[in-house]
Amino acid sequence: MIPILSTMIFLPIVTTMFLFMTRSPIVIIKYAALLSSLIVLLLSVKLFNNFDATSSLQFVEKYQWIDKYGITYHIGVDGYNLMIVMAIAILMPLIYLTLWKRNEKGYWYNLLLVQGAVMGATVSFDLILFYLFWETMLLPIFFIMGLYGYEDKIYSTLKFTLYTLLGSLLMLVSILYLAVEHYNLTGTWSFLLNDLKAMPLSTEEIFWVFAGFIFAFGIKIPLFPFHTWLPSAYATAPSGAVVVLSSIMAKIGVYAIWRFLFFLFPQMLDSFAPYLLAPALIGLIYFGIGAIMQDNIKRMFAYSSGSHLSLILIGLLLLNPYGWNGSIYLIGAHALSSGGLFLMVAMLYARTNNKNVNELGGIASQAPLFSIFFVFFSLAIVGIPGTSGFVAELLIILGAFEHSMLVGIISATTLLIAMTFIFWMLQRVIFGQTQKSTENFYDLQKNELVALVPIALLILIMGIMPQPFIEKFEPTITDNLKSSYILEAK
Amino acid sequence: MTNSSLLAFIVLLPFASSLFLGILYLLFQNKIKELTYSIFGIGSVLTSSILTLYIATDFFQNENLNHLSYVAYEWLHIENFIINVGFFADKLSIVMISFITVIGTLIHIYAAGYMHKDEGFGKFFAFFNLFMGSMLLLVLGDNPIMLFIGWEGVGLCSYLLISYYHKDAQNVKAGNKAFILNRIGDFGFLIGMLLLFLYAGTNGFSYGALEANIASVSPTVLTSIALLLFVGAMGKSAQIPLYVWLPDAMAGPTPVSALIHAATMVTAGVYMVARFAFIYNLTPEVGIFIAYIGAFSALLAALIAAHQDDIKKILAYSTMSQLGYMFVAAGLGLYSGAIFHVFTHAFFKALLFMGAGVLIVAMHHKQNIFELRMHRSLLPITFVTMLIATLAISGVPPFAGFFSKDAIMAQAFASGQYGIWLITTFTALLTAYYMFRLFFTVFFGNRNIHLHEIKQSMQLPLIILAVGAAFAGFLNIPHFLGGDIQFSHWIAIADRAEHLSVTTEWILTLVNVTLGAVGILFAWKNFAYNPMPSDQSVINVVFMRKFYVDELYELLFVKNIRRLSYLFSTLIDVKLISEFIRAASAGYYKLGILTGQVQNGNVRFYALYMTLGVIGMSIYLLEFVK
Amino acid sequence: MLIELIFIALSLIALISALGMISFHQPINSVLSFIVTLLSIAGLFALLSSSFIFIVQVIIYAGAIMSLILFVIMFLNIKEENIPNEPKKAFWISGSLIAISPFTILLINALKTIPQKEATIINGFGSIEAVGRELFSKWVLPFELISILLLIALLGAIVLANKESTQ
Amino acid sequence: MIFVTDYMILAVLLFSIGIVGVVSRRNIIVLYMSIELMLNAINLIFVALSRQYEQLDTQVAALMIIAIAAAEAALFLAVMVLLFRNRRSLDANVFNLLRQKEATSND
Repeated sequence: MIPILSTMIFLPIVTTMFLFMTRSPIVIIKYAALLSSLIVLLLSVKLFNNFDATSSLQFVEKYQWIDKYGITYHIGVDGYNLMIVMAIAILMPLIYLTLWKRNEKGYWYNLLLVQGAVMGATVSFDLILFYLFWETMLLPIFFIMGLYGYEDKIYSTLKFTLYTLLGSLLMLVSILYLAVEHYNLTGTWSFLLNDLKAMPLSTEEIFWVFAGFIFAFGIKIPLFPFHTWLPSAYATAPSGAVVVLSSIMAKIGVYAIWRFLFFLFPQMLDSFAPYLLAPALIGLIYFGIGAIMQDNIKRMFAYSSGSHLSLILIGLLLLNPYGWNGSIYLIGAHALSSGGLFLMVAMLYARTNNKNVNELGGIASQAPLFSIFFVFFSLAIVGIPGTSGFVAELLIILGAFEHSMLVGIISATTLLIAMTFIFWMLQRVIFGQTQKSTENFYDLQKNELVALVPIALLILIMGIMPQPFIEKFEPTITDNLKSSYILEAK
Repeated sequence: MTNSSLLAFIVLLPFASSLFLGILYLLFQNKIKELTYSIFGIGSVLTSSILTLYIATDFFQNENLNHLSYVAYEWLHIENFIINVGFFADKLSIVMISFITVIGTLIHIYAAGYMHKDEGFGKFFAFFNLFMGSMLLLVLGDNPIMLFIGWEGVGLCSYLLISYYHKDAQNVKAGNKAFILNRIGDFGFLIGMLLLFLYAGTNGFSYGALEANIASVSPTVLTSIALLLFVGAMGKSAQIPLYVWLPDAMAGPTPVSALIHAATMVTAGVYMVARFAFIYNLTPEVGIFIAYIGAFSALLAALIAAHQDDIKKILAYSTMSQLGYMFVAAGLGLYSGAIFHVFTHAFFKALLFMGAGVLIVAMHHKQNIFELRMHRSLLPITFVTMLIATLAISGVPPFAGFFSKDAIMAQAFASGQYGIWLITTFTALLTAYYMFRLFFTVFFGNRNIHLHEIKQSMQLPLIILAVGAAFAGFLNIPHFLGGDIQFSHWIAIADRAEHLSVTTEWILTLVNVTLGAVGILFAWKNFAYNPMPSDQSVINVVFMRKFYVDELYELLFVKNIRRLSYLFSTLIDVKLISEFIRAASAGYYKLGILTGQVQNGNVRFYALYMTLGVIGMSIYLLEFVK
Repeated sequence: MLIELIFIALSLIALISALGMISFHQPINSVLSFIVTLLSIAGLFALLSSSFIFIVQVIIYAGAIMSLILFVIMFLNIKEENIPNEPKKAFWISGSLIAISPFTILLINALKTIPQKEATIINGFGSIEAVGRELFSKWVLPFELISILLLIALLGAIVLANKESTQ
Repeated sequence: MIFVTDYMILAVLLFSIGIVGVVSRRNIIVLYMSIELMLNAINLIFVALSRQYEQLDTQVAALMIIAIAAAEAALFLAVMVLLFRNRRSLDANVFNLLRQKEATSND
């Protein structure tokens, strides 16, 4: 037996190292990146098949790493992170495929590194290990944005980096505080999630530790009002980085709230949830409305992404099975649809060199294939029935109504909000008369088609037959929720 | 009972063919003959309709057969929320899908002629089939979620088809408008549906389980559920205040209008109310509300229609007006009457739109009725069939519309809602007037013009539909005319039908017929010879501009949302939050400059700092360390 | 008794001339005053019965180094406008003296803890021979290193001077 | 009676005067001489210690310091000549090339 998870984490990293040492030419780098990510994909499919829905933590690898301080290499998969692992494994090869024309070696190296890091952050069960991967995934994005970004890149990159660094430093403080408290209590050092959970801390202590974590995660998601890095970063970053940021990293932010905050302080999430729910609800509407008047298509989707991530967060904070399962499903669904859409925006930009919605148009008559896919992904974002987004949004809204009427109604506005700007955007970008920038618009190439078709198919399959996917994580999540403090208290 | 899985095929065939056509079109576009596309496009719907009729005969022959159901697979299963992809057919659904598939097939055949030589022929049929599939799913789904999926799917297809001529931004705008207003309705519908699940769905979410559980729901909740569900119907069936998309939807090709207005989409709202009759029967006050909305929609639409010049827009408003009638019936509890009107309306409205399509093609894509004016002998088939349809919609006996409409107005009178009765009766007069205005204007001219060639496939469906428009009414002959309202009995919905004495019924009917005749005479006088468009007096302009509702919505909602968006994204994000952070970073920078002054490059000062440190340490040691 | 008198006299001279060195406006006066300080410190070395250090102090410090500085000052031909104008010199010096006093007091307090020992003159202690033996037996390596340091400093001085001439 | 510690106290006083000179004067020649004064004060302490414990090691250290002072003097004079040629001034405040430069941007 090969250690599947470790291979999935370190294969891209080792590949990068090897390529870097041997100073390989760019063609080899491209093929090696694709090959390694395909191997990861293959492993992930194997993992998905062997995943046992009834037992919780699986594919565990646990080794002592730094004995003296109890730092452990502990990774595993359960119902919470399965979706993200799959999303990473599926999206990365497709990103490589669509970026086939980029010839900067650094771009490819950094993408490979970020793949390893996000995978590591997703499956870590040791706080220090998690922190390590969490920080590591920031760096390649920093380089990609700073080196290969578009206008005003230094400003946006710095803003993004400083924001996220600030958050993660506070998280480090919280992690260390917990570990020290644990040491004072038991006399042994440990950073394992299981050891640190349910520590007898005072409410005030928990509040500050909690705040440290939520800062880190809230900035990554981003939670209103920590979001101002988002539009500029998305507008600046090259497409590969944007897909990683929106489809994967932001999801890890939400997932981390689940994994760490819920596991560490189950007793507090219940009382803190309303305070987080309020900004999430505000964010849902705020980002959605903010997107309407954006002329820059990437900024528009940045806001749209923020709105959807707020919805995912709402699902988590509802603390009922519908909300939780919907939220997990939306993580996967939105990763696919926003991934597809951002890839297509990148293609759009590569063809027209124009991001201004008002200066595009008439693509439908020039490139039918492109338009069909673009419209399809836009509709998937809106959550049209038949796409995966619909299932997830339905569940979250149902959970919201079970939570309370007000939250339900606000969450349900997601049906309206996304639509208003998506359709106006489609009208201006895809339809209408051909403009100067779209005169020479050519249709999808083979590599792009190969990348987009699987995403589209998966979105459809997940929308038409959601149960086989939900079955994988639903039992553990619902059980966890029921066995936890929260439901007992109610 | 063996054929319940056929239900799944009825729904799946159009979907499958849509997918197939879509892929075919993307791969080959116009390199394939139109015939291939038509064979698959029409074939799938035709097969569906044959299957439907086959199942329908089952229902006819077997008195005890109340419903069929077939579960394909489990769609979602979380806690109590168990949703199957299941299909359910009772007599209501059978009536719906019968005319949907049959008229749908006719419209498909017609469309094959209408869309001849269009560059997106294959795409059009893919969308068309998708539309049919969604509508069938809406009707045949065995739980509200499936209904909702079809519901949204229909909205989506209407978007795709209305903005079919996407090169003109106006058409795309119309599609957007249709979809957005539909989605506002869906918003209400979804909320209502989820509340229904939360309050009544503990034993499952199929219609049967809901009906069994509904009595346990408190009346206030039930009222809000009923209202919210109706909000969905307002959007889909174009009632006040969400109707403004319907006239704009004429931007699509004419077969699309026929499909939206006659067989599918707009009737979904009526179907939904009838389907949830068990809720609306418990909330009669919501029913009254629905009836009033319907009555006012009917009146408003008729008033506007009487002042329009565009043939398709007149027909669009007439649809809205007829839908108003249906909602009057549904709101007052006469669900079978509403469905029967849906049924008859499907025939004559499809016929009217197809006839209009023939005229438009023949006259080289003109739509103004005064420009379309010609001599009736030029298009004899169209003339005769449209005459039948116009008579039917005006409620002239013995055509189909007479029976269905008369029953609705009688019900309004019988339930004591005289206001509604007055409005609907007046609207009946207007209907006869504006429909014959159109008819006389178009067909009573003297011009002999060269016409564009009309394909046979466009003529044939007209004749079939004309038969339906003429005779469909006899399925439901009321008691006072010696009938036995077979249709209403057979469909077996829990009606709250009120009964009137035979004399009263006769009087009401005579009033209606007389008023209809008055309307026709008016139209004859003004438009048969030397017709003139409405003059530009203030009242007429208000009618022509549809009471400025579009402009009002633009002012109230669109502009304000855009302002809000600007406020959020530009003012708050950039000016407030970003500036705040920028100020924080600038402050940090200034602090750095300030402390940097210490490093003034002068060695003496460095020595001074060191000395000060030494002195400080010395003082500390002298004073505090003994 | 004589030693006491000599010690008091020398230390007073050293302190006063040191103060003078830091107070004079003209550098030349400072240098001359500093030579006096150096010489009185040399006297103190002698009193501490370290004859070799005494000789080295007189010859190298007071003799070689200070005369070099005098020579350079003459050589530079410093005029009044080249000398920094220090209007608040007295204030600064007196202020610093007061400010530094805690440090001084601290050190003096520390020194008082060292066991008292009378400073009589020991014959032969610190003679050239004794220091020489010490230097070339125990301290050979540091001695050689110091010589290399001197060489480097010499080279550095030449390089600096050379730079100036090429400009 | 004169004790060895009295020499040391004197040395401390001289050292303090050296510090005062460094801190309060701007004339680089005086600065240099103040530093030399501090070196001499240390030398005095070394020699006194040598007397106190009757060991020669510290005397050797004092010798080394004198050697270093000589090296320093050589370099100092070279530097001073250079500086004076360039700036025509003995003011220590003129030589502040290490100071913080003016700010250029705000981001």
